[in-house]
Amino acid sequence: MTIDKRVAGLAAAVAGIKDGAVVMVSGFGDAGNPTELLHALIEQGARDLCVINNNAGTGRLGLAALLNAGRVRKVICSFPRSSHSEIFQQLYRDGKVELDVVPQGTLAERIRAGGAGIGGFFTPTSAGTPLAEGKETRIIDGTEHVLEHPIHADVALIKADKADHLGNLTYRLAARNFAPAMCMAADLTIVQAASIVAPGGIDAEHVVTPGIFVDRIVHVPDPISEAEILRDEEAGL
Amino acid sequence: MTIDKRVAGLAAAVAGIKDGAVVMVSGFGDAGNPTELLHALIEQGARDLCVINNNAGTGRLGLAALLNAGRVRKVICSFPRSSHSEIFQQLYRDGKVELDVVPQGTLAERIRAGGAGIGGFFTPTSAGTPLAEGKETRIIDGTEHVLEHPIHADVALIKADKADHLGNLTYRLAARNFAPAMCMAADLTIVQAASIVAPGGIDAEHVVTPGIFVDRIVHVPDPISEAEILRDEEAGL
Amino acid sequence: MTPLITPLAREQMAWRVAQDIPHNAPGGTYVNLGIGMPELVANHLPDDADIMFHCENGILGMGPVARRGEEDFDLITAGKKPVTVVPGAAFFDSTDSFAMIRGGHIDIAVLGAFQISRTGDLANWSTGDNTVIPAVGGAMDLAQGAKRVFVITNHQSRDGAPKIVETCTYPLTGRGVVSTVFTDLAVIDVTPAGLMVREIVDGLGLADLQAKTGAPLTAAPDCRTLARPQN
Amino acid sequence: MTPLITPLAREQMAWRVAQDIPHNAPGGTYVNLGIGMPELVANHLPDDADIMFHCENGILGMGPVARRGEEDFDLITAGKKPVTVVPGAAFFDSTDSFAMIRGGHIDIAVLGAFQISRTGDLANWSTGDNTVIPAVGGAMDLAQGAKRVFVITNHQSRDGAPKIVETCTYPLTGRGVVSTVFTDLAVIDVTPAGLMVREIVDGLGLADLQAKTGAPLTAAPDCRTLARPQN
Repeated sequence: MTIDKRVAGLAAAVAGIKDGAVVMVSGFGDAGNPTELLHALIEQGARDLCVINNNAGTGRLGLAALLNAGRVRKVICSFPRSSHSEIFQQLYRDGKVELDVVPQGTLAERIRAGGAGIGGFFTPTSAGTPLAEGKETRIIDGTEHVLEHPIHADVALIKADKADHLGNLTYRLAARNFAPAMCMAADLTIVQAASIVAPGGIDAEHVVTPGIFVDRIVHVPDPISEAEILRDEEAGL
Repeated sequence: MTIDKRVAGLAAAVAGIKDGAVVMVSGFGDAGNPTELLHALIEQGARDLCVINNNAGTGRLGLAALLNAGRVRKVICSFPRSSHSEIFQQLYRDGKVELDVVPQGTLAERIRAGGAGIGGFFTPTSAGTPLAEGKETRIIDGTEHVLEHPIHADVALIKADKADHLGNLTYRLAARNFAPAMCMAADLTIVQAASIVAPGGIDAEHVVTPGIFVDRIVHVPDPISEAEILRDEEAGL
Repeated sequence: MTPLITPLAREQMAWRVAQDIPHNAPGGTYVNLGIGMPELVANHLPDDADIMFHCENGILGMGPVARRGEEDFDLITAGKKPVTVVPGAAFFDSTDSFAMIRGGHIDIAVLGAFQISRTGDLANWSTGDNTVIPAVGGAMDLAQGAKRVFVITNHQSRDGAPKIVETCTYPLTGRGVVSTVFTDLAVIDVTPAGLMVREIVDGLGLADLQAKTGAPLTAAPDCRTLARPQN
Repeated sequence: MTPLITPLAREQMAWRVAQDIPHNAPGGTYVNLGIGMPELVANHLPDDADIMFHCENGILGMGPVARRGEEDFDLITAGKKPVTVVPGAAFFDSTDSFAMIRGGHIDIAVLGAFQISRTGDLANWSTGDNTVIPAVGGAMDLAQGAKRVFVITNHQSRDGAPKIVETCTYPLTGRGVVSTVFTDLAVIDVTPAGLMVREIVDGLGLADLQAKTGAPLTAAPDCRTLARPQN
């Protein structure tokens, strides 16, 4: 067994991502954002991207920087209006980016469906609301449900805590959020991990994302935290 | 915080299970069967049960014993014909138990749907086969899919490895199988755990089943393994 | 106007909501606090309450807010605030988190509101103003999925319009989802028989309350004075 | 009959299947071996092959069968045999396991068969005999979900009936799912142009093979002698 999904660096990690790609990006607020991979994607140059994330970029780094570089055609997310989301907001008001708002649980479940081979599912979430308009509905056990479709991506950019050479992953604390589902739902899953260990270095019972869902791993030992930077700036540090 | 879901013993664990109940039972082959809880259920006396398990009882203990005691009206499972499943086979041939065969992945997903509030889902599995007969189908992206419905239970009987007082659970090796989904899908989730620890005794990142899905925990420190018994019998030990 | 009445302040409203969250139910109470005013509710629950807080970004067992300088930005609430966790906490991914919500495993969700209708419809995610970027987050999942939805809100909007209305004019978050509305003036249950006033602020009559409300109210048989904290 | 030919034995068939499983693909090859004859395939793959075996009961990284006396019955295959795991294995629950299968993440599933049709329909779970208790396990999920489905089977049933047929008469496991059929006499690819014979056992002509087959065969342009192990 010599499977080894490590790549040499960030440029190699994002090589081959095409213009027009659908790109899932892990993270929620500042927890779990693959900031270094996003910066490498800016360097790499792909444009006209459709990005799927819970938010729509905060601050100036990571997804906000990708947006600011004019590389994003469309954002699919649940909450684009977090604090420090000025870059997205300006682009949206200027008509320079499309937006598709999806309830957070439906977004997660649609991504999982994309990864798990589910062709669609009925959920009560959003029934009777504007977000259900134009969608097929059905009464199930007396409750109106909305038919939702799977989301699949060309690429997933993921931040993990620990990875082994086979792509088995763990995540820190609440930085897990959308990553496990996104790893499943992309043709090419690219992971930045704070530490990389040999096979067996993660207890088989503690693996959160099995390596079968991962294609490339790059070592980013000290990932940037924009929230830490903002806090320190506010504190005058 | 003084939440404590421990109960005094096996009788208390299975108290209140009603005749006619739908009962999910964790396990696959001999891995993950809540044998002691099943024996307690025999003592408890509930009958006319609908049991959901991957199999339909092997050997003489656990689910096979419940079947042999005449308590089971119906079995929903994927593979009732494993080796040592003579008790079920005889009852089935005698017309004393109903059988609903569901593909294993569809069974797991239907249970998850029941726990996750999904009203139904489309899967390509079983399309074009006798198991799709009478079911709604739909072509999605050129592939025929079958609409499958959630399964919900009154009770889940679960074998875990470690539990804390709040009901957070871990499982040993491949004994995990159907347990996490079943914990979600029952009104009353009853767990036998080989060890019980105080809150904090399981790393929050290693929890497999969060305690929100668990109602009662009973300590069964040395759970019986019928496969071990059979092996030792065959070896003349 | 009724000059003698003293509406509850924000923290008093949060305290009032906290009184309706079971503190020592067998097996505990699983609670999700929405972003904004609902977050204040945690300040008014005893430390030893048998309550587990759920954050939809993947935490069960949220503890107090992290101290300045001790933040870990991998451990944040749905409102992106750094927090801590209690012993016995669990982390999980977004699909499992919303399985908890959608699957009816959260006992109580406390949410803010723009409008609540007579039948418990909730509007809290959009005013329909096209100049504001739409953003829904987990609000629709929580509204639909929690066993009980508590709404904490001022009784009237800043311009004096009633927030409790016959039919919501703002875009809905969920239909028929609200269990109880906790305002600065009253506690009102949404029941099959309509809106039942369970508590009303001292000095305010039902007719006065009705005048500030856009849907018909009925006094519950045991309607009493709106409780507020002693201190 | 062709007295001179020597059909492959079971282990030789398993060896032949193993030759078509990539041993050192970048990123490895993820393989699920069905219960019965497919399990033999593992015996014929080099120890250092970049192959991860998936067991649908929740293992990725299945290793060799456990030694007698060292079994752990919490660590079994889908066929309920005690096994071991390799370094870098992972355990997961049934929903995740079938997400791997249904979601197209398993590169190759090796399955047995009662019948295979010209268009790659597979029947391997029921003979339709009402005296036999129906049991499907994970067969339908694997047949439908794996990127490629390899079938390992004798070319004919014990009573001499062809297993490769125009239309399956047994209940289907999946429609149009089989990629390649490995028999004791031939290797046959299911293609849009029909059944293409890629290898045929030494001494057997295509006409002879066709006579044992219930659907039309075509020789692939590079059709050659069926490979078998040297020893």
